[in-house]
Amino acid sequence: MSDMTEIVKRISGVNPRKCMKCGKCSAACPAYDEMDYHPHQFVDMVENGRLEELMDSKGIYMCLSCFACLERCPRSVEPAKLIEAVRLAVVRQQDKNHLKPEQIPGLLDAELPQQAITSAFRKYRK
Amino acid sequence: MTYSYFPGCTLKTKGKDLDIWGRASMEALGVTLEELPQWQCCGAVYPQAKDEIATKLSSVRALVSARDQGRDLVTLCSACHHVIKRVNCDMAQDEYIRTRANNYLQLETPYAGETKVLHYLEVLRDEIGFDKLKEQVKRPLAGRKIGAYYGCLLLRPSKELKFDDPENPTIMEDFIRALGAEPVVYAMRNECCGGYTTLENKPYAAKQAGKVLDNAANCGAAEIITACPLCMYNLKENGGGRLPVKYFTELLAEALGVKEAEA
Amino acid sequence: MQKIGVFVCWCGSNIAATVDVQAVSDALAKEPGVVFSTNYQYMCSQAGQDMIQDTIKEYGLTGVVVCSCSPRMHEATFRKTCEKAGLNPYMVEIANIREQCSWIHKDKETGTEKAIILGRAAIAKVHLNAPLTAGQSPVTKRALVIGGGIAGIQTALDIAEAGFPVDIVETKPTIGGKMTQIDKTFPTLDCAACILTPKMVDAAQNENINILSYSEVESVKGFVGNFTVTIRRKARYVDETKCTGCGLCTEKCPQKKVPNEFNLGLDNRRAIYIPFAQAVPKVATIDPNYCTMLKTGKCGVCSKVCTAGAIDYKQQDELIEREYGAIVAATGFNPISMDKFDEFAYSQSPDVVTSLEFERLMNAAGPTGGTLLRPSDGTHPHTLVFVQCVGSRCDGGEKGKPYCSKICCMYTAKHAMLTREKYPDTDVYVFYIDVRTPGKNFDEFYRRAVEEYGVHYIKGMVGKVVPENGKLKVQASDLLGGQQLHIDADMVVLAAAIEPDKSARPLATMLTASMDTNDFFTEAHPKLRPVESPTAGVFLSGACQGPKDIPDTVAQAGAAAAKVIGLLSKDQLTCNPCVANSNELMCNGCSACEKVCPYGAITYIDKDFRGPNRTTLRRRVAQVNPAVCQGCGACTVACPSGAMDLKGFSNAQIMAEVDAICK
Amino acid sequence: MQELIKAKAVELLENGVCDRVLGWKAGEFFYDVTPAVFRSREEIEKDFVFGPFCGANMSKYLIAESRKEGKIAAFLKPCDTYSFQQLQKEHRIRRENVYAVGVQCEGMCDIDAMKAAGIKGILGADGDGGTLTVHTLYGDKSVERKTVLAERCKCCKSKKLLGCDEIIGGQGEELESNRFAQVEKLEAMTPDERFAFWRGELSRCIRCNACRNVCPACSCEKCVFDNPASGVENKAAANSFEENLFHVIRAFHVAGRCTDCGECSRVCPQHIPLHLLNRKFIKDINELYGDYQAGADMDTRPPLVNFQTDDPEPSVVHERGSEQ
Amino acid sequence: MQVNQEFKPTIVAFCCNWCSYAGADLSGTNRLQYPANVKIIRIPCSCRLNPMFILRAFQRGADGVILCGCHPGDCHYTTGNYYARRRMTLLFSMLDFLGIERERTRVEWVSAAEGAKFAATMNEFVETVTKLGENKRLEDLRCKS
Repeated sequence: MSDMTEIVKRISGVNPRKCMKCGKCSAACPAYDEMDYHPHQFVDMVENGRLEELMDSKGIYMCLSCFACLERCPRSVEPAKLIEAVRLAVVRQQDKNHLKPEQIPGLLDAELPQQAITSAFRKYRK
Repeated sequence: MTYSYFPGCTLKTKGKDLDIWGRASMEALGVTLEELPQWQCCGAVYPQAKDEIATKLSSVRALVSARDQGRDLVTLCSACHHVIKRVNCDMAQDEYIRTRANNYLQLETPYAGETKVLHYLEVLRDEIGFDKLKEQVKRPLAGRKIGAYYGCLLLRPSKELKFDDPENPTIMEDFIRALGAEPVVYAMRNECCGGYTTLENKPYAAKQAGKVLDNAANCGAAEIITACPLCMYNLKENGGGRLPVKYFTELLAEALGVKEAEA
Repeated sequence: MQKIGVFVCWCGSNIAATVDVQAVSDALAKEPGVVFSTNYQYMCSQAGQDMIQDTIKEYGLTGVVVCSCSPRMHEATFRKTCEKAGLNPYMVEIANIREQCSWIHKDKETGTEKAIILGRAAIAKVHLNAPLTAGQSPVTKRALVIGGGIAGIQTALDIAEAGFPVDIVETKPTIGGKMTQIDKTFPTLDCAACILTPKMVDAAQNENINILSYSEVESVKGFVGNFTVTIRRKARYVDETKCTGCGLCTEKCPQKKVPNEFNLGLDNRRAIYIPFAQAVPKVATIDPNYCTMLKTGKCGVCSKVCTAGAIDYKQQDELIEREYGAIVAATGFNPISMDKFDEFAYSQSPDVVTSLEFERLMNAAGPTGGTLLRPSDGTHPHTLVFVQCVGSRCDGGEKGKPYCSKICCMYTAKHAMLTREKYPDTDVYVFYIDVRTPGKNFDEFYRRAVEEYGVHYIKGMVGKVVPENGKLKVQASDLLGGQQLHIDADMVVLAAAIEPDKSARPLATMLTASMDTNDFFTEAHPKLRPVESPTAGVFLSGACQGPKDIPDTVAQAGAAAAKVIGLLSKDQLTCNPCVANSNELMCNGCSACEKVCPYGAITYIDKDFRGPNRTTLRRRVAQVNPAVCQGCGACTVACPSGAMDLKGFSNAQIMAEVDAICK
Repeated sequence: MQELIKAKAVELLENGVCDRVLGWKAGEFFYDVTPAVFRSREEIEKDFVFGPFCGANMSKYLIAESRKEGKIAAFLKPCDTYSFQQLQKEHRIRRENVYAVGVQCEGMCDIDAMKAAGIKGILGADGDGGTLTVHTLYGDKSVERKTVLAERCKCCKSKKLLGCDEIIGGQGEELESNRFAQVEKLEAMTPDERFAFWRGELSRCIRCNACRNVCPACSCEKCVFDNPASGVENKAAANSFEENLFHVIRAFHVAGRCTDCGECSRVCPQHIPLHLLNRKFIKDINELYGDYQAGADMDTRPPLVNFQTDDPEPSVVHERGSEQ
Repeated sequence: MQVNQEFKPTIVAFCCNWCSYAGADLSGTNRLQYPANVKIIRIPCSCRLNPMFILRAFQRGADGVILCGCHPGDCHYTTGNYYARRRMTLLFSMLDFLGIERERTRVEWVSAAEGAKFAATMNEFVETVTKLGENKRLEDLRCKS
């Protein structure tokens, strides 16, 4: 798993050591209550190699990619990038796609913009 | 003035009001938006991981195409703007990504971020000017109290998008003022509407949209404008109908008298 | 030929372990001019120094080379040693065979070989050394303090007490600085005005202190002991000598809508104003940006009501020039702008305030008369949220400052405590990253806020403030509680980072004093010389050197004063004798040297020289003022003819070292 | 032109504007024209010349002349006036003792170029304008001036006459010149090729000091090479290294002050293109610190006694090199 | 590339008294090693370094010369290193123009706190010059072969 931690750090470009544990990311996060692990925990857990737990978490699909954590972080840690990297680490594994094409028809409604589907595919599968 | 224009997938279908009124208004303002030939989807989300190259190529193609035409590239959809602008930053600043993307594309002239990417609103503010826009308004929207909804993608990360102050943006308020209406400033205007989770967690998306609309309404807004089809969908379909939501281009078309003429 | 003695130090085993000191002293004994060469365990010890002195006398040495630790360590020691034995101290050279030899090499052979070469280079240099005598320059026995806050006042009082005249230059109409705006002081909670205003009065009444309020430093020339400073006395349109400070004009002035900077714009003042009741000097000032008379020539009410006839609409800025021996920078700090932090909705709601604004809202002399009321609707707030570290501890970039502002933890505890004490019906939350309370009785103070006053301290940060329906919806993290909090607050108070006053940077340029990247003045040594700037004669007092609370500021102000007194009590200063020197016979008079001199030490005169056939030739030649020259050597390289040389580091000396090393 | 100048010289003397005149005098050979001081109408009428070989830069002589009693009139070509101003800027010339007459110049000629053009038995040359008349043993011949110009005049940087009291032949303009072409050519070479080039050139140096003696910037009261205290004193080089040292140090000493008059190369008996060293400095200064022409004005700070806080780091030399 | 193992280049390092000499002392205090080929000459400020000293060093057999001074903006004398920067830039460019290996000359800004940087710089510089081999070119420039 330590290899995976390194990969996550590398592809995210995030240095978790820059974090001063102020919690502003989690204070800014609109999806806080939907996530089992919160942005500041992502930073801490990656630093401490607890990647498996993060990869199993449902929180990685709840992140809105709204970049509030990234914008407001006083230390430029940019947790959003870390969360995306963990999600990628999951969906890049075989059979770990979070969204399957056959699910789509059931999710559609008349007004749903293409953008919603495309972005979900981009984010949730490889 | 002529700009290259990237409409994006949604603007050709569910979000076509954003596109139609956008083009018509620019025409009325004496600006031509020339659609890029054979554009492809921008990719819808910007891939943040450093090793994601292939997912950025369609944006690079659009950028190269604009460069080859020798024009600035105008975008309208917030998501397209976000993706294309950030990919452009990568091409200009990140040697790793630039080298690999150029290797993939095998261009005659390698691309290194030369194209200037402008959002439609930036064209209004920086190229035309809100003062000039004000002079062109035929039907001022006097008395209307309008809340601008920015969402996330236009503003953040501010280091790359350089669009406006990410915490206290004013471009859409100035835009509303130029059209003769009264902008309503409310703090949730730069908070996420939750749109991205609409497939995953609809109740949550609805809750977020409700918070945005409540805040706007409680601060006195009677209607909302946005630049993003996904926000539009979420605020409208999941937001409980508390306030009417429009694309900002539709509002512009109204004020310029374009909408009436076409209707 | 010089008679040179070589002294190789073992430095215990520090040198001797990797350098064969015997081999070094033997090898150097063979160098030309060396008449004595030895090695000893600790050359800097009394016994070692005695040995050097005895040898100088016995052998009639004209030069000494000590192979030892860095000259930065003991050059001064050995120079003194030799001086006592009657040798000119500048006939001593140090070969650095510890820091730059024994400590960085492991192999003894290598170390020894290098030590010999370094010794040779020092010997080669000594051959060309000449005895140097330090010049003297007189000291003007008057000090200038720039900034009239608590730092400047304290420094001036201490200098004045020692009997030296001192001028305070303050850019505002009154002295007092930030402390006048503060309500109570931590950790004792005594009122700021009660302890500050008597000091302001003391300063005004002290015969040795001259307060130049509403004035700015325009230019600084000269050097330690001999500064010439031009000061701009801004026109206040009121004759200071006539104004009695009765304040009638400030009541009658019809221009009532001027934002009152003393209350941070929370209320208004008139166009003619006295900043506050205890101002020193208590003299009215007309604000030319708002005065109708000055802008349109119509009004003149203040002039009509003034029985003292002090109003003078025709007053002009006045430039005065004064001489000083020492200058103290005490330019203080300001809270940073909250423009870039609007996630806290500072620009969107008047009920989001900075801590300094909160001070005014709690102060009996403030806009609300000391009753805490919401600026938006004047109602009593029930829930208050304090946010710490706003703009402090950021990782650079445009937004925020990289340093800890140091004072916020304590004043926030104070605010929270005072609020709870005065209004027990309030709920007070403090969001913190770390609570930093190093200081006497500081942590006890913070604990009292928590334990006795029931302030809710929450580890975490506020992420968003949303004004809605008269409330401020605060979204924050509670890291220890593992939850996101949503608080409906009535007021939010931001502990804004502090930054040096904007006037500090141009002042530093005038003083040739260095600054760090955050525009704080740099001290000569961060630990050992904390109140001196690296520029001789310039001293630092208060927050212009780094964030400080009042006790630290007063302590540093006193320390700076002590340094100034030490300087002013000397009649003459000894100059650095290693200064530039122009050979008039070779000087072209081309001005290249003058242009690169950072101290203005070079001037030109026309001088007659004897030419061929009994003619005289008048030529323009450079003159170096040895009291001003600091010995950098920039001029020596700018000089095309090589007329300009540097004593102690002459062209020939450096080339001799080069030759010795490259041989 | 010559007649105009001579008449002006006589006029200035006789009107008492000056008590002596600095001009050109024919030397042993007609093309070997030297600067000279004239004190009377007779001397002027006899010896004063102005023609296609009056290349000598007159400004340097004014350092000594302007310090003497009385006033001297000097005839200065455009490139001389740049040096004239530069020397004033360095407080070397007493302007009040000089009456400066600017003389427009159409480019000076090189005798070797004439010979190379196939003209034999040359006895003299004269004429203004584009065509010269060359007197030879075999009769007069006409030749296009531009074909026999001195190297430095082929890439003349300016025909502007600066800071003169009066002008003969009209004011000129700054010109677009390609004077850095040869420097660029050398820069484009590999270090080995450059080394070979300079080794070939500098090997010929006989250390006659002609370059130093003629250079208006090399007018120190005492030259470092003559000064035992400087550490680089050597009148005649003791070893090969010192020649190189001499030219590098000399070029460095005049860097930022050299007006690019080209006298050093003109007088070099070994025909070493010494001006290339100076031009290299000028080109570097222009590129790194902004365009600067020594002598062009009296106020701008010379680049070596000036700086910008964001000047490029010395490593720029290495980086620039690596692109080649 | 074949490196002459025996070759120990002579390196002269000119260090300003206030920053770089102190930085060199600090690398000693911290026992950070760098080759003994480096010999330091103390000068008051980087602006004291006359190009003649560098040429002299090469003349007397130095294989590399490095100047260390305070970082731009931190000069003890406020502006000295700015002048030094221009002078060295132009001198190095000229040496390069003459075909002298440009790697033999270098300027590095080292503060009093950068002991590690000082040692690292010297290690790197010695390595570079060792690879270049003996400095023959300035000597050879005039000898026709």
